[in-house]
Amino acid sequence: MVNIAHFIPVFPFVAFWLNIIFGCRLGVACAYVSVGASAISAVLAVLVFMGLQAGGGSYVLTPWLSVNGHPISLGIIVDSLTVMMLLVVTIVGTLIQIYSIGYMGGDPRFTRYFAYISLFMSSMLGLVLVDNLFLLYIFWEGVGLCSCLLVAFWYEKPAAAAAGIKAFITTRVGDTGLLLGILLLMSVGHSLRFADMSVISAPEPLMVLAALLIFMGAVGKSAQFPLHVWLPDAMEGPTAVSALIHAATMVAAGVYLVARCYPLFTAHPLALQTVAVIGAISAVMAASIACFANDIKKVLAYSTISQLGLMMLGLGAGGYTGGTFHLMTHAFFKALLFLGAGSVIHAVHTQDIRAMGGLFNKMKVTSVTFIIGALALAGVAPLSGFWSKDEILTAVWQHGNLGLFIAAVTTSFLTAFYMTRLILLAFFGESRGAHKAHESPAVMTMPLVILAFFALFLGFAGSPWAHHAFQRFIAPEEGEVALDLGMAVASTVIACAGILTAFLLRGKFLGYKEGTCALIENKYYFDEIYDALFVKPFHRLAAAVARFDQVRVDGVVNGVSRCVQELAQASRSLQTGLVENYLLAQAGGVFVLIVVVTLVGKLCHIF
Amino acid sequence: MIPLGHFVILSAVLFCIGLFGVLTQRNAIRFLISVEIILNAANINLVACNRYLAPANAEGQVVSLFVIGVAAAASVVGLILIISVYRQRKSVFLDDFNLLKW
Amino acid sequence: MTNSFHFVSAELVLALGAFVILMAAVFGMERRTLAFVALSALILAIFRLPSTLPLGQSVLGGMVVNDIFGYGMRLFILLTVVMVVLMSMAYAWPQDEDMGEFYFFILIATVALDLAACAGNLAMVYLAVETLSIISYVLAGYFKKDLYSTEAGVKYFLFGALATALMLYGITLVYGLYGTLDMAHIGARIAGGDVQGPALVVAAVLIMAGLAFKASLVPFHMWVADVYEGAPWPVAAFLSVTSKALGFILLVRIFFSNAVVMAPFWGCVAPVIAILTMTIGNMAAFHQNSVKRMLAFSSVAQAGYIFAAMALGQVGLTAAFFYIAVYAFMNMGAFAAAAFLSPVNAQLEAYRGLGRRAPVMAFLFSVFLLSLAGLPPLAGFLAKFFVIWTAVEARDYILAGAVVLNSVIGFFYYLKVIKAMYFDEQAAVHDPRISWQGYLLVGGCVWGVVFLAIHPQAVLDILALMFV
Amino acid sequence: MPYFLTAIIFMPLLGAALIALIPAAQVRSIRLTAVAFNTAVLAAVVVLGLNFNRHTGLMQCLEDRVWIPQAGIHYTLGVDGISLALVFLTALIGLLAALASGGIVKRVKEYFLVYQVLMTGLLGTFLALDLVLFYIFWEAVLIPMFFLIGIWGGPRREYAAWKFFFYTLAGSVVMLVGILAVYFSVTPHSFNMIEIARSSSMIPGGVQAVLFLMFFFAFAIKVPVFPFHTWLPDAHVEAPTPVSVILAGVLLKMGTYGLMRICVPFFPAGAVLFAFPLAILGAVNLIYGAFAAFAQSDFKKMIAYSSVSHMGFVLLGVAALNVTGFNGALLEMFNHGVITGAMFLLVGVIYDRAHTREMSAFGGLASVMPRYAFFLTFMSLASLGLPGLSGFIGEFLALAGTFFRFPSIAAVSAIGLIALVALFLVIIKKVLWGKPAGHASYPDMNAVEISVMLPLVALTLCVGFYPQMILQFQTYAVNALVGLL
Repeated sequence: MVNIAHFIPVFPFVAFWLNIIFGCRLGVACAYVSVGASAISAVLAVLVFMGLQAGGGSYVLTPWLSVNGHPISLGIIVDSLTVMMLLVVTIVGTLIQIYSIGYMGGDPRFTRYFAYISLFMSSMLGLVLVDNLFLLYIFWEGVGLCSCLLVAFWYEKPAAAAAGIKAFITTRVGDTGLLLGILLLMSVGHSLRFADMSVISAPEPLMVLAALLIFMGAVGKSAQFPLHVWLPDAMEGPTAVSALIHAATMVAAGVYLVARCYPLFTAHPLALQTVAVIGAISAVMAASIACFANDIKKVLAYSTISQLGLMMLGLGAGGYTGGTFHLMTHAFFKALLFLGAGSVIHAVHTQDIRAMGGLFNKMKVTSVTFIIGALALAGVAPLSGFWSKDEILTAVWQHGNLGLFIAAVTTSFLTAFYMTRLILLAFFGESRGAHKAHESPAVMTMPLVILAFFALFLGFAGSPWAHHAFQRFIAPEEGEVALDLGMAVASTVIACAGILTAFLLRGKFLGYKEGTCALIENKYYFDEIYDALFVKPFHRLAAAVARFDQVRVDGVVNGVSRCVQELAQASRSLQTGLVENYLLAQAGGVFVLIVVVTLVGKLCHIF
Repeated sequence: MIPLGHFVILSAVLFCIGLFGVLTQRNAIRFLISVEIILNAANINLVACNRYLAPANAEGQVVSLFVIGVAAAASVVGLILIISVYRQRKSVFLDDFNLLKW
Repeated sequence: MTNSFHFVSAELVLALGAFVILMAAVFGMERRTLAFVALSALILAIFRLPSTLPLGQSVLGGMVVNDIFGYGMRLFILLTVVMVVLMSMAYAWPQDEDMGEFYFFILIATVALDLAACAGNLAMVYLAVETLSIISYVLAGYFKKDLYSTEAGVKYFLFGALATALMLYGITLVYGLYGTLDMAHIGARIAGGDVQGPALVVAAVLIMAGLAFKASLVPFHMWVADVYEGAPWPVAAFLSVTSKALGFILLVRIFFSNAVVMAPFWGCVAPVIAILTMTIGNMAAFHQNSVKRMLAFSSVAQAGYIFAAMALGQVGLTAAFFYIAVYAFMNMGAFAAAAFLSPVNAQLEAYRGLGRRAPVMAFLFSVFLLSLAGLPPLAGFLAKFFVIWTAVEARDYILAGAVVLNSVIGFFYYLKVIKAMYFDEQAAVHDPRISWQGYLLVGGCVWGVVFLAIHPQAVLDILALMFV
Repeated sequence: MPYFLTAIIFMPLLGAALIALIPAAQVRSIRLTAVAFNTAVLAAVVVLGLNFNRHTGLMQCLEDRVWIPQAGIHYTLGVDGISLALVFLTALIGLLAALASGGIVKRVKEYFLVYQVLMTGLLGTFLALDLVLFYIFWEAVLIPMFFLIGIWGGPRREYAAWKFFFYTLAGSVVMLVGILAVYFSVTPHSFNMIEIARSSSMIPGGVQAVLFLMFFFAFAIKVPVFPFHTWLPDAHVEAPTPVSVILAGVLLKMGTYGLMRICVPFFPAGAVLFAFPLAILGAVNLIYGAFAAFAQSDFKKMIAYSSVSHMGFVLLGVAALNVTGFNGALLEMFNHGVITGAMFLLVGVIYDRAHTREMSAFGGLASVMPRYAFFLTFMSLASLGLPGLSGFIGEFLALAGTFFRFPSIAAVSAIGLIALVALFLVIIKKVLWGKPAGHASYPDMNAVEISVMLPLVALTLCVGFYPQMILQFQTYAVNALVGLL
């Protein structure tokens, strides 16, 4: 059943074109096309999962391109990592699309939305299926494009349009690194196939450079420090998009990429170390910002950055299973959180948590599922987040770098803190907004419930009770894994400490005076710094280049033409029309000729 | 006998006088006269050289007759043209022939 | 003597025709009939040309040589004069001009040209050139009531008189040096090492000045624009094609029979003159508002290209004369088309919008202009191409570069006319009316420009015979 | 098929002759004739492609007749993998631009006359195998272009036409001297491109370097390579839409084609010597073009400068002097023709409605003209090199080729990649996004406009997904070319 895997992305792709071409005529039905397509993909993914042999395999569909004599084939890799991603993407994707039917209902560009989503689904599925970096890059850009289009979905809003562009360009910076990494790998390693990653041998510095360049792509896509700035802005898109692309799937592609090229990183400790450090920085930084954010989606966005950082940290610390496990669980509960947030926004038409409050009674299903998701994120046992986060903490601890471990712990603590803060502000206390909140329709709550189910129980796949099924599935070669009980306790304690702190401080959240922690509130001034460092100079440089082009380069051209014209004018004015001048020229010409010829003749000894 | 060199020098002097006249005279008639002087310089050359260098045939002398004839024709045509210009402009000064320029 | 008679029979036909015309004009024959007489005389002369054969015999006591070069050049001259006559038939003359003399002069000038082209003696050179000059003065000032025409005539006379006088003096110096005017003898003496130092140089320069005047080479080109502008269009065409060609023909006759001694002289001066000629011609044409004046300077520039090939010595003669052949077609065509399109007013404004008003003639005019500019695939391009070819072959890259750069500049003013005809809104002037002779002439010229592009061997083969 | 290439080249000219016979008032039949003849050319080129032997790097359909024996000039035509795609591109763009000439209402007859002559010149340039013949076709393009810009162009048309003409002419005359110098440098003297390439080793290295530069100068202006590019924005902006399409789609390719057909195979030593400077120029083009485009306020000018940028990829590919680079350069040439041609068509579509090209005058068109939005977005994405669309493959291969030779330059070029993304996204943002204001009444693209776009969209997609579609034709030719180095 494995070799049907390449059909998985085809269905959403067909759905995309159907919706683009016939969108106008399909109307609301286009949603069913998209949902249907991804449901079929989900079924196929499950079939592939069930048919997966140990270790998986890869197969080649067709030779595609030849670069420098090395063929790049359209190859499919189907192993546990791919299958995990397939399942996550198709299941979460399908649920979110169902949710979107309700959430996007009545939007004038309803069909366009589903077209984009389908395109995204197919790109994302392609991304996880292909067996080499080059093809991955193609789909990598594809998902980036969809992200951009969907962030800017409500392009009438200037902020949305700007955010879409920011998302694409910022990730493109990382992607350019990835491209260069691919080129480097191709030129020194002669292979881009993931299967060959562990056997490529080349000079150490070059390989480290290649690994780092590839990681740069991951940094961009997974919104890691220092390329994280686009993700909070990307929240301008529809919330369902945020859930799908900017929480569950696309942003996780960076982590996927690192996991995919893991042999490359493990072979070069420096590269792995970088991954860990970047992850740690991102995790702590984003978590601290999330503590001060007031926009419900921004909180979740920073949380996403933070969690992705945690995954990176896990991978960088050698915790392959932890990183991938967290990737999977995070996809579900973060999608849940975003959809919950969407449901809330749908009801109250604001995103500011200070303007919410007391929603628990009005929106029971949303609130309960949201809280489940939040607890999972906070890492409270025995929800799914607990298991995966615990795995990461264990790995970091075993890695031995105390700084990284402190970062991981801090992140856990802060995560629990800001999620509690969010829940307290949004769902409890007095209703502070003049809005009539109501529960969302079933088409929106149903996916919430399903996702909550996953958030609750998915973690058990990696628990001792399931004999660490996930770990054995994803990395069978790592042998026996055991739960570090001490770490589990510690992790729970940290989470609880975070929650408790939030409870203690709950009175101060509303009365908090802005500016107390200006550095963090302003997101460490990243936007301002980048604006001053890159955006403005870019504009200024462009203007300067254009002016240079106009004045200097073109000026030279026009100058030459003017010179010729002046010269022409001058030679024209030789023709005075005066007989004497002409006669003089004639006689003078004779004289000069005689002199010149005589002189030359003398010099050359001809006469 | 007068050496050939003297004739040639005379001719050269005449040539220079003629050329000087051509370049300095502003009057069309004087210009015409100057050109005639150059032609006469040439004629002196022809005749003298014929006599000294190739007395066997009369090539130079014959040519000089042709030159005189043709020069006369040229002068006639020149005078006609000058007159027709004079009729229109009442001037034979070369500086006034200045409609066509640039 | 029979040989001589056969040799000049073509010229005799022309002279006969000339006197018939003179008589007929006295009896008030119509302008058109006179033209036909002239035309038939010319055509008859062309058909009489083969009577010159076989070549190589000495004729007229050595005054002329009966060689292939002369034979070809006579044919060339007759053909171009036919074009001039055709052009004058189609040209809208002012009604009050007496035409009898015109065709008479043209035919007599043709006789002089023919003889000059075959000249074997410097006396012949002088006589023929002077005859041609005298007639040219008259032709240039043909519109006796026209201020410009008379000024052109008198100016041409003034400069021409000086030029021929200088040349004559140079000829007499040569006579003084070698005691003969027979070019073959002189050539043999020089080739034998009898080089008379600076005196020969002075003589050579003086002779060259006279011929360069005809060929309008810098610095003897000053008259060109003024004379062409004032002269009637057909006369300007005659001066720019036939008369100019004679300058080059005689340069070959005089300077290439004894090329050995002239090598250094030629090598150091001729390229400079060539470059100056094309550059100054192009530059001066650049800003002209009068199409006629522009074409005049253009013909100076073209002379520069021709002379560039000659400057390379014997190897360049084929290119030079191929250029002259092509030039005859394209320049004659350009003058004719320009004259037909706007007979009176030669200012650029008068040509505006003619692309729509007289599409065929304007198109053909454009073809001639583009050919003059050297646009592939027209013959004008091939002509330039051969010049550059020769220059590159001789490794004279400076000359080659000068030719190509100048051809770029040249494009500007040719295109300016085309631009006026096609881009600009039309000026409020009458529609040009062009007779069948006009179309015949222009059609013939276009045929030449195209035919020589496709099948240049036709001329190249003949030239190969001339310059072995 | 004897004289098949001749037939292809002169078919447009035949069309011109026919058009000349139709009275100027019958605009409709003139248009139909032009379209019919261009369709015939395209059909003939497709037949040529179908009969093309993909498994040889040699010239095919050779025609050789002596033209001027005294000068060794022949009438030689032939097609190989390097030229085939460009001939196809020329025929295709030629047809589409003829279809898109509906906006030309002034002097239609003359327009199509000149247009057809232009097509002959373009086709001939890509098919000629004799240097003189090549030069003739090369030059024959100039005058029609001069007319097309100068008569049917925008407000500054005359300036643009003059500039275009003289700039390119100045380059090509230098090439003319170069052509002759090459002729005399090889023994036996020959203008035949195949023979010159074969005997290129005869030319001493220093001479090769000089000749390389001479030819490069001509091609650099045409491409255009910084700093010889300033004619391009003017010409593109002033030219009417279909002519811009031809300019960007085909004309620029003459320069890059020349690089690959003449500069590299004739002067391999020169090419190796100048590969590094060439690569630098490529990178400069890429980055400079993108930056300059970014600061423009005129939509068309932006696209024009982006062409400069894209040509940087081609230069990089050529400078790489390896199979990958050449493949990339050729593919990029083809893709750029398709994509930028489409972009100019799209600019034309909006110009027809708004009668302005100022970016600030647009905004929110996505809501008003959804189909237009789709095409513009699609083509912009293709332009910025989105993987999956054709632009990417060419850019990638060119960049990869460069990377193998000059990794540092390829790395620097990456700045250009980012700038291009920024450029086209900003175009999308400024034109399509935002609130519609004042132009809510623009009709969406009509059937003709869409039918012109569809083949280009299809090609962009197909080549993007299956690059072998184009690459398979050129593999052997490119290998042969690299074999000469």
